[in-house]
Amino acid sequence: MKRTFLAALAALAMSGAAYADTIKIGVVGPFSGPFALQGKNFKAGIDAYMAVNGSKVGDDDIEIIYRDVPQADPAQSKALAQELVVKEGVQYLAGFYFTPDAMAVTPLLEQANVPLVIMNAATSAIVTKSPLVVRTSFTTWQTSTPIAKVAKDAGVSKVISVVSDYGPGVDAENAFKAGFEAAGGQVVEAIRMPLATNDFSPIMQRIKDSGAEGVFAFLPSGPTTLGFVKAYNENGLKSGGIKFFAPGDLTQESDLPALGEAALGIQTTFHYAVSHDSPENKAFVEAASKAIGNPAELSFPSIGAYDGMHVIYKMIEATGGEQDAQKAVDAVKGLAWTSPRGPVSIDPESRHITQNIYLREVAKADDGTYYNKEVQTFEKQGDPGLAAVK
Amino acid sequence: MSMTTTNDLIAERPAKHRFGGGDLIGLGVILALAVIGYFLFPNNLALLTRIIAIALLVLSLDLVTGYCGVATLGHAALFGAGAYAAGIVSAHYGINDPIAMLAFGIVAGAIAGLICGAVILRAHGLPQLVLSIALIHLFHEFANKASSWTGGSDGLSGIAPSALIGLYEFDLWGRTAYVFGVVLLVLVFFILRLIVRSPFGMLCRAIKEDPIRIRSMGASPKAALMKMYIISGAVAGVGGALNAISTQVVGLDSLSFTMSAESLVMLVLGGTGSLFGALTGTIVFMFFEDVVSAANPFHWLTMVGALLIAVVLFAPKGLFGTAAAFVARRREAK
Amino acid sequence: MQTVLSIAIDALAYGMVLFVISIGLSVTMGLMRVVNLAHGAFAMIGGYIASYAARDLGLAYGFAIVLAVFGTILIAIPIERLLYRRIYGAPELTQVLMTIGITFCIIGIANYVFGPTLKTVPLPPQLQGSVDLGFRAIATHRLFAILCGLAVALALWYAIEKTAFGVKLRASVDNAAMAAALGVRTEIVYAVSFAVAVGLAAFGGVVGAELLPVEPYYALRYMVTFLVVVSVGGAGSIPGALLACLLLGGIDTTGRYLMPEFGEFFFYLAVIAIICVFPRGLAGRAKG
Amino acid sequence: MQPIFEVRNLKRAFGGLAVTNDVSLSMAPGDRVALIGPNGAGKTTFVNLVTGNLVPDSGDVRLGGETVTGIDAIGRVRRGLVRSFQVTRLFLDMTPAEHVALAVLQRDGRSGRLFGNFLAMPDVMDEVGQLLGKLGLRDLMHRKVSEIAYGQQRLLEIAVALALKPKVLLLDEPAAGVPQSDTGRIEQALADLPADLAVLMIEHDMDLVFRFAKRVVVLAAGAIIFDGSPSDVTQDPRVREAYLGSYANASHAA
Repeated sequence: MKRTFLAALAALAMSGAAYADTIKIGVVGPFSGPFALQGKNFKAGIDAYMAVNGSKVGDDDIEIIYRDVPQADPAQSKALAQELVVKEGVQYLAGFYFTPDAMAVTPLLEQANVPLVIMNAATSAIVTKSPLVVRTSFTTWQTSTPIAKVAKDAGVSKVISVVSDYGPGVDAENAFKAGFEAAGGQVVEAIRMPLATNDFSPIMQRIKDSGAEGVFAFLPSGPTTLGFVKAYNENGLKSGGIKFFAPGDLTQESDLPALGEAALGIQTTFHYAVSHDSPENKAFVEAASKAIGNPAELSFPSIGAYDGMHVIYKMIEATGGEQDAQKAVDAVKGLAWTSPRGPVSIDPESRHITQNIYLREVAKADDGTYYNKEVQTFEKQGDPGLAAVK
Repeated sequence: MSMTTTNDLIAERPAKHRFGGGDLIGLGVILALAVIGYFLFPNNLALLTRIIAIALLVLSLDLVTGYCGVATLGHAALFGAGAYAAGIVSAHYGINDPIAMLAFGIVAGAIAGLICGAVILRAHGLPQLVLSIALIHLFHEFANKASSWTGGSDGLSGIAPSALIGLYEFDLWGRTAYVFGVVLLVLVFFILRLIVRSPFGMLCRAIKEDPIRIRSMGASPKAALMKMYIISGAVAGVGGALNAISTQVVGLDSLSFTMSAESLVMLVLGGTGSLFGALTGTIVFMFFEDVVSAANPFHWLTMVGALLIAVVLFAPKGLFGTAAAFVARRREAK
Repeated sequence: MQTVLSIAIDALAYGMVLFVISIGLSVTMGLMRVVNLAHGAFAMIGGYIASYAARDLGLAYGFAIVLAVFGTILIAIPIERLLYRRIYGAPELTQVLMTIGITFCIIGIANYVFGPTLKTVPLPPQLQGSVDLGFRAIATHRLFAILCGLAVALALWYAIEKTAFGVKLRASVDNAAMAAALGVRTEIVYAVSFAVAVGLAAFGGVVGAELLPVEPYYALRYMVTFLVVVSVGGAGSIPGALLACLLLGGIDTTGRYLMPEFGEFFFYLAVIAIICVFPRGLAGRAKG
Repeated sequence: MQPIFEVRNLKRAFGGLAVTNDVSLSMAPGDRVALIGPNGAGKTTFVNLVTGNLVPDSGDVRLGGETVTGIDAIGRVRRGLVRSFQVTRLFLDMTPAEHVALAVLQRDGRSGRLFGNFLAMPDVMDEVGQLLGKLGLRDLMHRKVSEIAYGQQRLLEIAVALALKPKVLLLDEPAAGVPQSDTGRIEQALADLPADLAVLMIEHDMDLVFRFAKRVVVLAAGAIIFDGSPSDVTQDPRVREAYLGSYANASHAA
């Protein structure tokens, strides 16, 4: 009895693949709550891809099913992923803004025969949890390592590191430290501050007292970056010549209107700037702006989602719409294409995206808006984090 | 003389006190719901399991808030302690037997209950609420700091529960986890029904109404509340362990203010001071949230807000509390 | 010595911003006995209105503040009449449920109307930049926030202790039935107090926007902080709230300077310690 | 006979004002003592000092030969010093049966039991039934307290106190606020109190005092100014001066 029941369920799930001509993709992300903006960007990236490339692969229609996990909540994430796989019969899982949410899903993949395409979650180790995980976003290690070289090249040899005290912050601190020390610099002090810090003045005082020539900072994009950058200006660090280095989370495009003048000149390294100058990106920004409604809300998760969709489309092409997770993942190993962010490829070993990391500087455009201006390119960067974790 | 008196008294007992009657109905309802859930949502067992885990947390909260009148916005500390304990023994010490993990969860929950009780019971009313908020933040921050043990904000992964009693693997469909959860919920519910009717349960209800009067009867309210806090911790620990076993990842959210506040909302929604109220509140809230957030993942929060407002306006004693009062009135009117 | 002074200045500035935003909550919770978890939502509405007025309409900062305060009160009036009136005197947990529900609704609506991005209130040139205090620089708008805090504290203290309305308010709080019997129209007193509390929230939301930027989740993000500050001070006490804000601001700032990695521990352990010593808050009244 | 309850030189001052000033009192099992005194005489403070809710500045409280001055209120109850409240403090959502059962279980050290319902404990129910029967509350035993009359609530207060099997019982105005029609039942209940119980009744109603007490203690300005038989109390010039003259008339008028 039990066995037949299971078989029936399995058949039900499979049937979606074999006979119907609609292929479902389940996308889990923060669509409401404090990170709603990032979820909105997921949707914008996906919509943009489908607007440009059509909502069909071969004969199969593509349908996206969204599920909301407002804040990191692995139990909810797993429950929703399970529901998507078992009830909705999705062939692909995608999205995932937070690392624990993605981690919770990895044990399901093999049994469910479903690949997981991560469109944001940035902790290196996720790809090691299952061979069916592919990531099209970035890791904190990947975006934070090049800035160390930038700092050293700018003639700064003593840096204080200031990060939010949680997983990605610690990753950023380690990545920067490794890179900076390898380049011959010295991290004089490493401060970890609580995520829920509203007033950064005391931190700025610490930075001043440390005697460092530059500060490396990591905070999650959103409201706190505003306070941090403003405090950096108002407490006289900027005018005092202490240079500011950070990965691009700090100056995501959707925060720039609020940061405004205070952010001018801040140098960050990141995998994507909305201002990236290429025909692919022009097309993407146009489509994504239309999808999101307000172009000022466009930010980096959209590109992870856009390229994630590209990978999934390739997977569907390779499998001809059949549900075969391993075949699908194998098909995109080594896949290279020109993304709106520049040339990228999926590393066959780690299944993580190899991409250019750009050094950008916040600049003011002629129309008075602020943007990340790309000034230098670090080509074909892999994820140094995996090696460091091992 | 004395014998007849006793018999008379037992015969006179009001219906609601008749031993076992209410319990059997309650257990029957839970089991019926569990079976209906299984067949109605065979594809959604993970959600149902999650509801069960949260229901255990809300039941645990009801013990201290509903039965003892303690105001707390930090109850997830007990739940999270259970979840992390069960997760850590599996991920770091290779203790993968679900029953053993559960036992660790219960003990950790009870210890967390002891700690929280010792702090929270030092004040009343609003300051008490703030003590609980401070505690949950301390727990959360501690788990974040101890990332070599807890995985910090990346979550504790690598939890691999072995087959339940050596026979039933935890599978993709979540059937084992679901059945395990239902069994735990039924057991806990049954035990709690006994406890709330026991002399100790009666003592706690009395403390909720007037702790000073209880002192003049020679009982220590503080000692009783501490005891209830430990029991509550054990119950929350069951929920946390179930969560860790079924999800196989424990995140900081299980120790968060958000989860504490949500569990309080669910409890008040269903009706405090009644185990059925706690269950009703959890089921209604989580199903409602699941349905509206699937229907519109972007703007469902407004709908949940409207639900809460509507409940306060039209069912001020909570869904179950108001329904029970309505039935009681009807019965009296007859 | 310089460091100590510098921390003290930061603590004062941070504490005063907290005070301006939280004091309205102290009024609703202490004087009206409503656990108003929607306080942050009203502060947020104020912030949105000011941001819209100053950024999109290009109005002057001062005018934007006035617009924010009265606009928020205008929005709050129907909410008070339809919803809050039902929960005056209700059990605390019922109040929590209702006001969380209101907060969820407001967050959802704000997200829909204004989108999820950060909104700022552009400062007038006079408040931009920094002032040199000799040993360090401090942002001008922070000095402005300190002054606003002092002004609000004085005005409220005067209104409650020295005016006829204050007498009626205190009478209504102590014994509503008796006050009504003496001819005080308590529902008007309550409505006015509510409007004042909401107006203060909006004012705080605007003045504090540099530190706590406006976005839809604002309503819940800082709620805990407000609640903690008000309770530590003793709900309903203006001097208590002021003292609590300065004390907690000081602890928070010092903790974050000395050992930022344990900043949260520092703050919340201090909260627990204070409440254990003063179970009714710093200026708690015996009744409550 | 060995005194069961003794107060020796009890003193307590609030801000320099001696509210209880060198009070000594001794009671033997079976004593029926009424404590009277004008408003502000310090009766409440005295009760709080005796029950352990206030700590004396000096002096001793002894119970059955044991000094309990350093023992808290709960410990004193457990040693047999029980009080009732002037304004009923009952649990409005609970039934009289539950009240008495709780007291019985607490007395036996069984109130912490997690399993079993008192309704299914014959020994407890026996005692509950007898006690409530004696006080005429049998028929109401499963009603909520909030639904029964005030006079019956006062009787329940006495039942709860008795269920604790006290050695010394402090009754704080047991008939206060009860309509005239119901006072008879309360007086009957007082007359039926166990013979070996030492009872200290704080009371304003002089009729009740004269009917109930074998001995009257008068407290004025924190000190005992009279301790003797009821027949003598009205004759005592100090009492007359301090208290009785005006008060007795008022009392009779009411």
